Amino acid sequence: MTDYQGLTYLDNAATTPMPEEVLAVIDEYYRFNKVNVHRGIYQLAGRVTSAYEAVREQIAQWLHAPKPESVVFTSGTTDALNQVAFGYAQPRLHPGDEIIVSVLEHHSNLVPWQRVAAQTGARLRMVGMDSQGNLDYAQLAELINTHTKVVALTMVSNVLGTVVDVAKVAQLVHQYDGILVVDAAQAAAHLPIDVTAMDADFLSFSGHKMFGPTGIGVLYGKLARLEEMEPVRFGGEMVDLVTPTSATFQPLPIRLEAGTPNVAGVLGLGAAVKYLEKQDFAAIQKHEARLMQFLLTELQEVPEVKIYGPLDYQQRVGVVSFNVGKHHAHDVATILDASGVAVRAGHLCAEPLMQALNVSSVMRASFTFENQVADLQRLVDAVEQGGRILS
Amino acid sequence: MTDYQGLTYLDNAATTPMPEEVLAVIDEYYRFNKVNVHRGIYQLAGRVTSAYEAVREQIAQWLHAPKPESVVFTSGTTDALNQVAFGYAQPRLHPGDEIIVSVLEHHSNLVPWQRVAAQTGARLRMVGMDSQGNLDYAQLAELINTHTKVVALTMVSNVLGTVVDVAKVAQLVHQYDGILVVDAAQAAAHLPIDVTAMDADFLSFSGHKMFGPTGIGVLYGKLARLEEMEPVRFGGEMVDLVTPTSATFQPLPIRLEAGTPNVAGVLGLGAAVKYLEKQDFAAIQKHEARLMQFLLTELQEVPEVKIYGPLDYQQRVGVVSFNVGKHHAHDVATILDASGVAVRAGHLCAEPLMQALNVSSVMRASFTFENQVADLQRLVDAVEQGGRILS
Amino acid sequence: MNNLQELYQKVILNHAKNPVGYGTVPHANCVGALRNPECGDEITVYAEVDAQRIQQLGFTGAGCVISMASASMMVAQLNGRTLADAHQLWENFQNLVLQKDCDPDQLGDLAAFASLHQFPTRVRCGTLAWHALAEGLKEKGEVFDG
Amino acid sequence: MNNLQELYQKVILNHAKNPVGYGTVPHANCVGALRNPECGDEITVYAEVDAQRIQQLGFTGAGCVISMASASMMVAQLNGRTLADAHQLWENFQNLVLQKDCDPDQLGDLAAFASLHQFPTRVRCGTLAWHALAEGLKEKGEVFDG
Ligand SMILES: Cc1ncc(COP(=O)(O)O)c(C=O)c1O
Ligand SMILES: Cc1ncc(COP(=O)(O)O)c(C=O)c1O
Repeated sequence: MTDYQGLTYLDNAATTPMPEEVLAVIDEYYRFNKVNVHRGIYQLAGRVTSAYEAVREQIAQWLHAPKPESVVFTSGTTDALNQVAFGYAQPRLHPGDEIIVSVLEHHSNLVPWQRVAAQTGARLRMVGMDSQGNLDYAQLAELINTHTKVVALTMVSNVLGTVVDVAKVAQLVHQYDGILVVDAAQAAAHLPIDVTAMDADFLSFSGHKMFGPTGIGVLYGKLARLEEMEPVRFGGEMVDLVTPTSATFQPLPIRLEAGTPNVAGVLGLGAAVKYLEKQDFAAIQKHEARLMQFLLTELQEVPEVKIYGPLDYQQRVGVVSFNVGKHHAHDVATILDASGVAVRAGHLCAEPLMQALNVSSVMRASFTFENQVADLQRLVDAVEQGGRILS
Repeated sequence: MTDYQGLTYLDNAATTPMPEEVLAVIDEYYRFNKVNVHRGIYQLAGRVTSAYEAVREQIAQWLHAPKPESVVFTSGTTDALNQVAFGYAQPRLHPGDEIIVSVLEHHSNLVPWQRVAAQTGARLRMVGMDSQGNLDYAQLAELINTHTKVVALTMVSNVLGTVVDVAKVAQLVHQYDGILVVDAAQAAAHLPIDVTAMDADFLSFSGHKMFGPTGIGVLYGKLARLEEMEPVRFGGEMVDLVTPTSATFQPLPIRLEAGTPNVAGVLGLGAAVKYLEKQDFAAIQKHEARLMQFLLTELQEVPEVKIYGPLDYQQRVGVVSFNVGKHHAHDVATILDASGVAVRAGHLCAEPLMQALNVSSVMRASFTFENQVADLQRLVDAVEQGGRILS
Repeated sequence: MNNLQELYQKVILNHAKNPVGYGTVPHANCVGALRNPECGDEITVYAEVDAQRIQQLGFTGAGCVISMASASMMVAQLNGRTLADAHQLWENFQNLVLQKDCDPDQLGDLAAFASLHQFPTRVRCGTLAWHALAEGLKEKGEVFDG
Repeated sequence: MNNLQELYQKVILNHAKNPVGYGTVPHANCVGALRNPECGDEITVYAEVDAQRIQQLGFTGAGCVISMASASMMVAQLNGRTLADAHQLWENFQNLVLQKDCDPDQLGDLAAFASLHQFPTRVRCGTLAWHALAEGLKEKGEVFDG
């Protein structure tokens, strides 16, 4: 696992550390097998291509997707969500259509939809949250109607850690023939994901937030949806017959993967999924719940600390955002860092949520099942000290 | 350097091997410093961000670009060229405008332009080559006129190895107020690139074809051009103020880099550029010329071998495509592979060029300055053997 | 004989050089075309199917030794056979290629492809004509593939 | 005193708590606003410039201790000073932050930021108000930055 050399790393929601075994797979590729995929007649290219495609199958299984062709490799969640916005939604939305996002969204699941709405004349609507920071399902039920074409929601808030019941939303959305786009970036390292059970039309996540490498992510789509999608990038691999004036395209999923893919990234992502698969997920979730309970309890003891989102540890996953009195998050974060604790401070790429919380910035501590109570204890101690220095 | 374990790897135009020192940089990031960039207040995030931005500066210098802001990180050449096509050209082209590409283009520098032409009503024109496989400059001069808005050309053909005099083309294009887009994917590992001297408006290349990692590439653009460009991806990092209904964007280049970047990829790319910079380029070019001369001379000695493109070794860089009699490239390539020599066979993502050469597929041997005459000797021997087996 | 020599043995080279049934079929009612995107080769298979029987079979297109020989052998074996027979042979041939249990006696010349599995990047070439046939039959409502 | 204590020393905390010149300037003719995209904080600097002299200076906005203290000290030092003086102080302060040669005597309270360079991720906070002033002056044709 990445060794932060004494630093207590609690910015896992930004990117997680990476286990040795993932690095080993990347290293092996670069050390012995650095070839391109899909086009080589020589056996080494065939072997690497098989390994690459095996990761696709593995991820399909991990997500409970019916077919490997449902798994498209992207450069990350942002890339994946933009492909859905511009490759799927943009060509089929019209004035009068509606897109719904929530106030919990990361900018990556908001700004593309703003742009698509502006380009197509569709209306972008935003569903709020309840007093606990959970999605306001009642409001969502009111907002959804026959004009609703796309509902795009995060599965786990990267600020509040609240979990959206996407399966429940899917039912509602599908009643009105809309599609559900799930941003699982913050869910992938923490929750089991079953795209079939939740009935999402699209779902995406990033390798680097689930113990994998940077520069790689996944777009899952129902086959029918992916078939309807237009590529947003054109080039090598994804075409079939090209003449000076025309091009036909390959079948899924290659049609959506233009150019040389991030081969090392895909192989590393496969190793990261393997790493997650070999964990005892029930035990992990119990451990994470204990960490969350500890952190919420102890932070509340610190004078002036205000925690955002639910105080019930069972209602949140992996992240706790807070402020200390009127002290600015940047100042506190600097003091935490000087005490050897790394947390994020700022708007966390979720400005509408900051506006709803009526703050300009927060501090965020985020952990994975690799963390221990002692890590959180160091955080709590440092927060206490920070309050003192700044007062 | 990647150790292909006995295989004579001559598919360097698809992807090059990678030196130890590049891998070492990637490993160090994953082993000790795996944090996200740009948003962290803690010092480690600051240090990694500085290293990331230092690569941008380094690449700007390497390319002789006036400012680091001219360097945008992408996931590869294909991504970069698509950004130019859809972010720059598509919003400003109209019916009657003309785009010129050449018959030498890789699909990545052709299919996006086909799509942009179809979307905007612009006309896509294709300039041919002379009998030697060099760009037909006379025809280009005829094709360029006041309607010409974009000329998109490869710097080195990935099939014939011929070099396009992009500086000469730039002058012509700029006379008519068009812009020049250069695909330097095949040039980066072989030729010095000076964007200022050549006066390209945009230029792109891929890390994995120049001793760097997969999943990373560069789009260079003149600042004025990049300013005019619209982002094609929206999300974290690239925005400034986001409200539920609006977003403002960061300055260049961050505005064009949505989402978590391929941090390991960028750091690795920096190491690859360092590796190239420390070479004696004059010596490299001499060595490559000797390899080319040897390969062309020896291949011509093999019965039935037909070489495509110029037979003058000084007129080509890094790649030699050929066929053996009427034997299919796949059959010959299989035999070469069985003899321990890896070459590519097929249309090489350049179908219009195949049509112009009147073949359906070719074999391509491609090398870098890391190769030796002995590698090419093994290839020639294997080709000889292949002809015998198939006759 | 090593794997490579086995793959490029006489019977295969001969079929490729002088393919059986090269050309269109006058009364074809099932036509399937497939491209191998890697080399750009296209093969078209023509079949006249009547009363659940392949009355006449042919193919056109250019390609590598492997794809041409396999197409030629396919035509040689399936001409005049019932669709049921054809389906069985296709399964048998697939089994050979996938190294599963197969009946070499039924395979005729196709048995020469016994080493094809050693060249996984070429399996597509060796089965291209068969998939094209399947495409053609699909239009007639016959499920041949899979 | 360690670096951290130096960064958050009394003079800085006091400026942040009770900033000098907080508020708009009635006859301001140069107004510059800047956002720190990392925390979303925005600072606006108002200056009334006349005869190459900053007649009155003020700022509004919320921010961290570092940005507020730096803005407050800037106002305290530059009020009534010539643009040339202002430019010199800005250079001097930048040199301090970049660990180059600087004249601490001229810096006044700003000298308290001597350890800011140890916190490179906070340099932006410490210079935000100055860049906002530069933005405002730019509109008047004064090149202050760079
Ligand atoms: C000339 C040329 N242009 C573009 C590309 C596309 O590069 P990438 O696949 O890395 O995006 C390639 C290589 O495949 C190439 O050779
Ligand atoms: C909820 C959520 N969605 C989307 C993203 C964007 O992911 P990436 O930056 O890897 O594209 C993030 C992380 O930054 C996130 O937390």
